[in-house]
Amino acid sequence: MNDKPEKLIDKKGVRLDGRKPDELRPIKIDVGVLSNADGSAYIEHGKNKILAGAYGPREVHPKHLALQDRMLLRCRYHMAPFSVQERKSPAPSRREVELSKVIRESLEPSIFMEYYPRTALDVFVEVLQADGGTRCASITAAALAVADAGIPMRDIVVACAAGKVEDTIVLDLMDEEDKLGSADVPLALMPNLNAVTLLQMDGILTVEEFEQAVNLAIEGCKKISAIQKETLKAKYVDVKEVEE
Amino acid sequence: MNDKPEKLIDKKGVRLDGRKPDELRPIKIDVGVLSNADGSAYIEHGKNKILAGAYGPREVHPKHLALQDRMLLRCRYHMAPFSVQERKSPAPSRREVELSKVIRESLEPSIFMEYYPRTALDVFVEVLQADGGTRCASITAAALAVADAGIPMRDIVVACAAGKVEDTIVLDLMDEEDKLGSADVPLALMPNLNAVTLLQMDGILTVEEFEQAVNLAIEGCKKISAIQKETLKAKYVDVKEVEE
Amino acid sequence: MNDKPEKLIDKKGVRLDGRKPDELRPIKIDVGVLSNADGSAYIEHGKNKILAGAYGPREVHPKHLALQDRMLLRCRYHMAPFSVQERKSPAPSRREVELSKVIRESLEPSIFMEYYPRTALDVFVEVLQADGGTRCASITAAALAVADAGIPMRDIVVACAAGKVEDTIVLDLMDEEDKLGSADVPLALMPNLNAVTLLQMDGILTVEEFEQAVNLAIEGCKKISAIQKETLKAKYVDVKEVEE
Amino acid sequence: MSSVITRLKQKQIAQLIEKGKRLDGRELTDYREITIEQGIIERAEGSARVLLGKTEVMAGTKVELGKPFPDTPNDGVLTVNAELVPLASPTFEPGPPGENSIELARIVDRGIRESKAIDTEKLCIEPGKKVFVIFVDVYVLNHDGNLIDASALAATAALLNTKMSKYQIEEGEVKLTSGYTQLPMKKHPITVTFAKIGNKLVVDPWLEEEQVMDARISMAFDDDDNICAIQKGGNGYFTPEQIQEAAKTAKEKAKQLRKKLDW
Amino acid sequence: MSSVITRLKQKQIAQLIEKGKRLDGRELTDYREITIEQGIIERAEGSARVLLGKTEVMAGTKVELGKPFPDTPNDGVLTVNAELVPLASPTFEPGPPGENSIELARIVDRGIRESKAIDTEKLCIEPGKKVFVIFVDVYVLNHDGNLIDASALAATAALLNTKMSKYQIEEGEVKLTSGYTQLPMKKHPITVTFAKIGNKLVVDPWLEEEQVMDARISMAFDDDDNICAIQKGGNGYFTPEQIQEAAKTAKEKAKQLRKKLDW
Amino acid sequence: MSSVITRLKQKQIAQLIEKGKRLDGRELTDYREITIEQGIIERAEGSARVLLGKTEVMAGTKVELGKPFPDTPNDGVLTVNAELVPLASPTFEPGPPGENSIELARIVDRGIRESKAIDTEKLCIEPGKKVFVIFVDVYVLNHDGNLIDASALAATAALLNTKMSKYQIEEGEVKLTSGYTQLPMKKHPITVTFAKIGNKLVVDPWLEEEQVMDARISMAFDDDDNICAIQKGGNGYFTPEQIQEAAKTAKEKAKQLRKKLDW
Repeated sequence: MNDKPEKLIDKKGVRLDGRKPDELRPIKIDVGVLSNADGSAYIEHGKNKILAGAYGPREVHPKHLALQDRMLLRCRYHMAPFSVQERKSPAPSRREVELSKVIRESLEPSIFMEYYPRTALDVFVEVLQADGGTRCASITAAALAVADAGIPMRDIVVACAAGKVEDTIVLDLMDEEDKLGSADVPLALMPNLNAVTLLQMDGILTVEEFEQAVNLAIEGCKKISAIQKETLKAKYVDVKEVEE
Repeated sequence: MNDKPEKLIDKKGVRLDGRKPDELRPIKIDVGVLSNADGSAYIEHGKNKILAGAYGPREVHPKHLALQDRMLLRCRYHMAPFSVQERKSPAPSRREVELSKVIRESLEPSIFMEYYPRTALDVFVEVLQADGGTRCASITAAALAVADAGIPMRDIVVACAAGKVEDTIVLDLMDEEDKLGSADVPLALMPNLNAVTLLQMDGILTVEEFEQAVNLAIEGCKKISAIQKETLKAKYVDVKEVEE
Repeated sequence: MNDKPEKLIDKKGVRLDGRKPDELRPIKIDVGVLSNADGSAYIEHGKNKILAGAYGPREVHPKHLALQDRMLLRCRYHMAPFSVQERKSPAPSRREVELSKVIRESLEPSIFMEYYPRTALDVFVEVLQADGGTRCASITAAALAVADAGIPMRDIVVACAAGKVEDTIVLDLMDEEDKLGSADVPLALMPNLNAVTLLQMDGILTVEEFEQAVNLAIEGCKKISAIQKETLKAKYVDVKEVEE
Repeated sequence: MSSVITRLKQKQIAQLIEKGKRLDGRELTDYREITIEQGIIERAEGSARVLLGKTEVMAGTKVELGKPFPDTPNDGVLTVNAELVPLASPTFEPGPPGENSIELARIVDRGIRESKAIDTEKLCIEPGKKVFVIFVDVYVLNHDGNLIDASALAATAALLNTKMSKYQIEEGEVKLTSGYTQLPMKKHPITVTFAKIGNKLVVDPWLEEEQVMDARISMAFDDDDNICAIQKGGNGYFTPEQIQEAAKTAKEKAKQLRKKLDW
Repeated sequence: MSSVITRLKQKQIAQLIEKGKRLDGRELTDYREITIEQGIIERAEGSARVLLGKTEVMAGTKVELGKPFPDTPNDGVLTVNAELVPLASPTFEPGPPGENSIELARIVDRGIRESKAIDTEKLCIEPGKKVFVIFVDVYVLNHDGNLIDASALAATAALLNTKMSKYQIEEGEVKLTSGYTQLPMKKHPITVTFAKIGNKLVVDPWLEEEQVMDARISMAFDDDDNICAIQKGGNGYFTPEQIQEAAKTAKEKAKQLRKKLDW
Repeated sequence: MSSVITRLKQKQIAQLIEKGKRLDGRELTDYREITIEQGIIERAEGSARVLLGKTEVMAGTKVELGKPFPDTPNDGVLTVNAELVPLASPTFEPGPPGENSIELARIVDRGIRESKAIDTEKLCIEPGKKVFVIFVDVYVLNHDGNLIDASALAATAALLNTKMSKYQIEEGEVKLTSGYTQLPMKKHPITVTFAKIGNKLVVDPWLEEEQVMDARISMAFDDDDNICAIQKGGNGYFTPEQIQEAAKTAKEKAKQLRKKLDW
């Protein structure tokens, strides 16, 4: 039903939604949005609307899954049936299974897993509306949910993609750029440690373009990280003020 | 393939199968019909042919499902593939899952669950042939199967539906009345305690009509309860006579 | 796409692939072909290419499946999606479930199950390419995998089919004979004990023809048993020589 | 919760309710604060978010082309699904739908279907061959009790907010064209749930009340004050008098709730 | 059962059988009492209930329109399914079919299919496109041993009792019309099962015998005394002589059993 | 493995690697010995077996007729599946695909798809209606580490070996005729995987290295030295410098590996 746009980026380097190549989409983050979850966060990143909740440390069921020397991290990335153009069956797709794995592996390096042996930390991500870059926005929100649950962390993971659209390396691809562009490089970062915890890529890039994309994605991550930290600070300052 | 009848009930209040509005279909009940089950019952209610079996109190598998202070009641309502017009897949449908739940909840108030902590009571219902009102006939049979298993009970639950057909509130809807009528109100009762343990409704009724339907269904339950009790008495008298 | 051949066997008793009625297809067996499995074997029997691996005795998961007085034998017969003309879904078919059961039951009489109580022996069979007679070739390989794992055995089970093609009782049916012939009698044998541990049949045979087929299949088993034993001997002699 | 605390709390809650009071200060027939937002998911054909106190439920609709059922060749198809999303409660687990989410979906479905809320005949494109299929997905995001009423309300609100593509038939093929029409709605079903605690009925039980209740009963009403669906749940029972009392109260509550919907 | 009691019982049963006797008084080649009722489920196109001692099996058939398999475009389709219904035995559990019910269904299927019991060519409506599909559902209601023979007998009896709608082809569409014809049957397969206990074979093992048997063997025969299907089961073995003995006995038993069918 | 031994071994392996050495004698950027056999499964349209040291992976292709996806009506369809067959490792269990086999299949799939290895337009028979569907089934037979590279290599080798039936269109129906053509391949993607152990990267980790690695990264290259797919895995991280180092090394390694393919 969508007609293919003629150009994803014009001569002046302006993209379909008016952004410059190194510009992020609008981002809005909230933490502590759910009353039952131990920690939670909500993110709007472009048209993505994503909710993340964390439960833990808590008992592991079934028990034989418990790890003797560390916490068990479990993660589920899931899309609401109404989050995409064509209704998505609620049963987990192969894509959702893979993304659940890479999101878990992007968070795990940041968490002091050894502090809570024999317990589980469950992170649930629900994509309520999907635009390009759901996995990155999910990681950004999930890391905040874990922080909001009071789990000790080395750093707060943040994620952003870069990619290639026509001949330009651009930051933070939206849906049409993701689908019609020539490469997408989602990346998650522990910004204080300069450590990449998620890296995927599909499309076609030279090694040099890839290097540029990685650097641009890291820059994007750092900008989003600032928003993450403001959000957390605002919440805990609010709480402190309320407590005083 | 079935042609819709012109009228479900004629001017004299006679229904398609010749019954009066407040008349039950023919009912035949047997108890103790299976050699392996701890308790069992067979009911023919109209064209419904339903077998119920109870196993318990018995060990719970898997063990973590066991309840520390009471028996675990499990219930499965299941239709044979050949019980209906079009072959039903043997995998449980969403309808069967829901009915299993409401049947379990209709029986549970009648059973002294606290007498057998850490055990399970499994009630299995197999619909061999389906007419209107399978859930009610299933409850009537299942309660007898539990009684036949020697499980202590407050009362023997019994069930019957009332509903609305054209402009009349009628008792015990058969298949065509269920499908073409305007409302169906299945109800289960502990008759000695005057307590309703199942109540569902679909269709359109005013509050007043609904009140009439509930009262009619309760009357129907009481009549069926008498048949239940005769059947039980007959069996145990027979046994006693044989023993003497 | 395959055209039906005019005759499966000619006047001189020569079969489609040039064999005589009582002749086996070419057979090639290897043992110890996998580095991870405790025991393994590979068989080419006609165009069948089958790999078998055994793990055990090992811990049973989940634990409640363990048997107090004997080993638990588990067996999975599975076909690779590319092993047959039309791609086979990797999910186990009803046929594969049945064959897993009868293969397990054909091996179990030969194994001293009581030597390793509370443990499991897992036998996995993967059909990489299927010709007629996969179940028999699978058993021949699986028995060797169990022997290669060092599990004590009464005898090494071997399997072969006989059947009827046009009017002749023949040994070891290949694919086309299996599909177009009139009967197939797969049989597994403990040759030293003269004990039949698998017997199935489909098609049409008189009792007398069936007797002939059984005897012919037993003869086939004995010939294959000799190949099995040579293979084992060769491997262990090799090992011995290497060790010296 | 340990059964000792449960019993203490049950006693406390029941004693309060016996006096006509509730732990959170409500009257027995009061709902918690209700917020309804419609149209929040642009990708969905219709959507709504309902807050019932801290209980949060989202419903989204999708409209697709499909086949009618053989016995209703002139009617569009309604499919309701409910997910008890695991972030909504520590007791929800990921995995295929269990009996609670199936029951929830079927209760919501019955309210819509039996009230004839949707004018399904207007969803027919070609009798027996092509109709619009309406998917309603109920998504429970935070569970603080009374999921049934919140879900039913979110579903009705999302349907009221649903747009369908216009279409043309060209050479026997259905082509979606630009522009939208509103989903044709005839009724606005509202479901009202009671918990039985001790011998009293309370409207809109929150989680603490659900944990101690004997049984619950839910009643759906259409715009003409007719009952169109009922579901009793839980391991307890109701007296016939309590059922009649519930029906009368629910009729009034449904009218009040319906006013909160925009259409 | 604990393994001590199992072994004691095995010894006792085996000692009796060694002397040609059985715990329930039967001869080694006797069946238990057999009752066959046909046509008991009016909703099904065909049905039968078989009692073999206390073992009770019901079979029902449904006839539907469907597509033939690509390699047999002129033949109707047979589908056999078996359910080990959980009320039939404390060892049966609800859930998807396990290896025992799958094996049971496939044994029953092979007996019917290999004997060419159904004249499948007469089930063809339009070659390659439209045929009748026959579903046979075997429903085990009480398990007291030898489910195979009871199930195979119930299936054959239900098929003999099966009626199919008459039809007309109007403008390329199949229309079912009023009236029925009998399912065209060419053969009446009968399956006979032996348990091996000690070194003896016994016909129609009941549950207590199955619990101590080494192995079982089942043989299906057609009306012309041909074997059409065999299945060995269990963790033991048979000698070639025992197999031949079984075949000869089964041939006679099958003839006797077939007489109990009405057609 | 107990965590004490793991830690000892990790230390030993990491210490060696720190000095640029590996337990099995390889350089940090060496692959193990590679054997590729193509065309070993005659029943499959294409097949290959890859040995990477003791790691053994088979890939088989099947070509079937099917429908294109609605958004790519002119392209054939590629479907990649991976099975971690339980005989390949004591840690693999039978059952539906888990996250590891799904991830493996999707990595292999992306390498082929993103490099545009197959000329999918040539697989179109009738736009929007009929295309060839290529199934690639990766079958892991022995797991001694680095399943990703072995699987990707086996898949590319099997595709190179794949033949498709010739066909004619007669009266609107596709008829397969005798004779075959080669699957049209434009590129030959190769995937190179690194493990990070301590602060070093090693190419082609074997099982002992995988058990102690912090993280892995896999990069697929096309014939023009472009990266076409990347996947980081494992519970550790990489520095941006390590990622750039990996990309440069992988580019060279991919070139070397590609030479081992026959086409």
